[in-house]
Amino acid sequence: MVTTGKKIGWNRAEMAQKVALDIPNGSYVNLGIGIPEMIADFVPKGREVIYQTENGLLGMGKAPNQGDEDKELINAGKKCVTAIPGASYFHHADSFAMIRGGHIDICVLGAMQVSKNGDLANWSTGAKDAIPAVGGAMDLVAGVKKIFVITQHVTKHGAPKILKKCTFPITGKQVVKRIYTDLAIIDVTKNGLFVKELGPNVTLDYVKERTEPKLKQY
Amino acid sequence: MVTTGKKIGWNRAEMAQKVALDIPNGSYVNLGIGIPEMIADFVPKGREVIYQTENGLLGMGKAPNQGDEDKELINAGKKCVTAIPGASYFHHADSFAMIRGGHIDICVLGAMQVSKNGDLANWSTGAKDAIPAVGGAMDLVAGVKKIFVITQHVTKHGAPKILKKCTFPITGKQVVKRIYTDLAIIDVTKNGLFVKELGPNVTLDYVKERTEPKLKQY
Amino acid sequence: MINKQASSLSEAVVDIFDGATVMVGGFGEAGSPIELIHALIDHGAKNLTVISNNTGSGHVGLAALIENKQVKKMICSFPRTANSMVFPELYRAGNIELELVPQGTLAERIRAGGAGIPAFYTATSVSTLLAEGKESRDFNNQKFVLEYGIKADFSLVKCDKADRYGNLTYHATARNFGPIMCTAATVTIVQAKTIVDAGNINPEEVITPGIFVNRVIEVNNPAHESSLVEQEKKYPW
Amino acid sequence: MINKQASSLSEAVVDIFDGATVMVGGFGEAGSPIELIHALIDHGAKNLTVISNNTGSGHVGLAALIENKQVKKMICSFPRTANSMVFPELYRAGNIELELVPQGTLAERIRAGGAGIPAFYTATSVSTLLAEGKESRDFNNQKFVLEYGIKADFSLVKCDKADRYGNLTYHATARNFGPIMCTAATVTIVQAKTIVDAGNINPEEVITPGIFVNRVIEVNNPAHESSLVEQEKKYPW
Repeated sequence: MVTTGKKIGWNRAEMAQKVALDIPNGSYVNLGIGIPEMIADFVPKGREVIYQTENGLLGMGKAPNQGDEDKELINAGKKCVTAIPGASYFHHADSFAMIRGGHIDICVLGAMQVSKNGDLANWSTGAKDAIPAVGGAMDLVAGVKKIFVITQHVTKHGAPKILKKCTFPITGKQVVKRIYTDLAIIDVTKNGLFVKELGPNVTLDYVKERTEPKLKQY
Repeated sequence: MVTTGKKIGWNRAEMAQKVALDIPNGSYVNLGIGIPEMIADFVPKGREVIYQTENGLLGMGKAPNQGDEDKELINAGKKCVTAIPGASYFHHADSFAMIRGGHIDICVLGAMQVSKNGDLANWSTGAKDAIPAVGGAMDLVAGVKKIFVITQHVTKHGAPKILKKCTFPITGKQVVKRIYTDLAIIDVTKNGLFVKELGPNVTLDYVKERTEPKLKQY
Repeated sequence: MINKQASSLSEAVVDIFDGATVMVGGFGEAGSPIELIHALIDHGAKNLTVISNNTGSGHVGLAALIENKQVKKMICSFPRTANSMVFPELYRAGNIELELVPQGTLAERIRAGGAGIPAFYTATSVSTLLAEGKESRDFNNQKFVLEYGIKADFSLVKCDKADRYGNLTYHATARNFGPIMCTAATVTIVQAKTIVDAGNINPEEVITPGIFVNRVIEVNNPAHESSLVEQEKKYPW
Repeated sequence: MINKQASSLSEAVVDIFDGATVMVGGFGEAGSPIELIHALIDHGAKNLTVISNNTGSGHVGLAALIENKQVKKMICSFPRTANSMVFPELYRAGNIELELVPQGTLAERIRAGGAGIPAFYTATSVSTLLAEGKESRDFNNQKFVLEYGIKADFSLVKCDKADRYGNLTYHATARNFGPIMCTAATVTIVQAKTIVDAGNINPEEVITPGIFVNRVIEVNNPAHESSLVEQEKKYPW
């Protein structure tokens, strides 16, 4: 189905931009590590979005200029960041009270697997020799109002990441509201998965072939 | 037994002074409303004691000079106070975390009744038409390391306030460690009430006659 | 641009509905958002459940809201205060409900409500009248009672400085219930002594991060409840 | 006069005993009390249970404490980090225990420990592997798990400014676990970048009130963990 020379789907920056367009003005947003971090670069003009990083900062700004790094002003991925005018610092119990208490509007996370009912697996492959590490992922999916996932549609090996049931240990049950992949934007609803938008030169069948559960159209 | 002209027991200031002598250097102390407030005036030279007031101040200082009152810098009794250099303000949940978490060394409270096993009644007479009001009393007795009571030995009507069992609703069970009255200082122990010190011109029998449970001597 | 400034006190409270649960900051007069309460009296919402440490004094502020028959139930720790006549009278007449909660338990229940904690255990009130009917449980051979988080539809709070994001600082012991009440309401409405430009509050010194605040209104010269009581003022005036 | 200043780093940690539970502040290198950890390595207490968000990096600080075989068990949320080799190796070899706790649950358990709350309910981890074996309960038709407060014998914390009372301020996101760990230990030991005179920290800006702190030691020029790792330093050096 791939026409040579024709770009199929969105690249990472375009995926991030798609998410950015869906974040309303005035939202409080927590961005996961990786592709989610790129979203901040694509906030449309006229909108103001406030970023929380769970290690204790509301009003996270862009990366610092080289030489201006402060090793004690970092984000959850432990990269140096800045604080906007109007930011605030707080300790971890207060930060997770903000998260657990449902005060963050949107959290955008990467995923290893998402199930048709919105279960998310993004913390462990369940491999015997892996060092388990969870960080704030379970707190975020349990507490934030809306969880968006941004991920490549399939694994490096071409296997679907959107599954009938996650095979990896889950981070949270029925938590994902929308999935942004390189191929499509998919809503997770009570009535199943609905394709909201297809990427450039992507057909519905093309996405269906790469998705384990059934996909519906609005 | 009263010899005319001879002062029997301690006055309020002397009672407060007795308590002050028993508060070690460096203690964190919460003082109840009324006689307990006088204790701060009698801290012996060379000792430093830090006062917490549960409405959100650690490092409470003396009453302000007239004209310097700040109506939003008050103690738990809603009187204007000052803050010492080295004080800190905090919100109510943090303040009661300090109390509930066992961080305050000593709390000195007034009492309506104390029982032989250290039950304290100081929040309600249980009267049908009374407006119940508890404030922080139950939090303090449950959380502070040592509870001292300072009270007149008998009621205005001459009835004992130290009883076998409290007849008023209790504030906390087995919480009082020591009772300072105008007549005696009494320790509450697992083995009963022990008289630690008698007031001036007070005999043991005189105190016993005004105390319902048995009093022992060390 | 985010700008949480309301245009007037009346606009700030306009959507408080009949039957709403409203947290009101303050410990005595310190931190009591008296101008917002008066706006709520003008607004007129009725059958309110009010969560506040006290019940006000004289005939202004919270006492006036109660006197105006807008409150069906009070949740508080200390409904008596000097110059508090309104609540006791209504209570004795059976015209207002009271849920009495120890002060620290009240504070922690509010924090829990804001922090997504449905319930927690505390030793406070164990073996007392106030623990009657409450579930209890032993941990390490000590008895604790189960207490539930509380949330509200609205919180009315007074602060010192605010910015357009809703970041707040407080003054001295007026901080009391403000920061936790801001976290526990669907809509948090704040009166600030001063509104400053974003960035004028040091991020290290923000007490309430803006995320917890929906509306701020500047009230430069807030009334002192005790002064109004001394002058025998009565609201509405 | 109250004066919590210790005379040296070694004196500050002198009573940490074999088998103690020790909370160690920091999220990655931000807020990690590296000089206090090195003093604990010199001191040599063994069989420690360490509560810290991560497990350190390279061969300095917390990683060095682990490498020096002083830690029998880690309680943390994220034991993997860039440049973290020491813990994974010992863990795979079965030579160190791990209790994995979601980050927000870890923070709340520490706060609860310090606040006299033996247990609370949270939705975090419900229906996951980490909730296996945990008690759960429904509130308003939603499932929550029961989590327990944690306390420690000692906390090691890094702050920005301190005074003789132990009042503390922090710097930026180095605040992280410091304020809650200070509340949850029997003995809280703090390294401060600067010790100032009492009264030089505005009471409105104190983050940790002195009541939670037992010892402070000034470390003017604390090492940056990442710089030491880049230089391939190894403690003891």
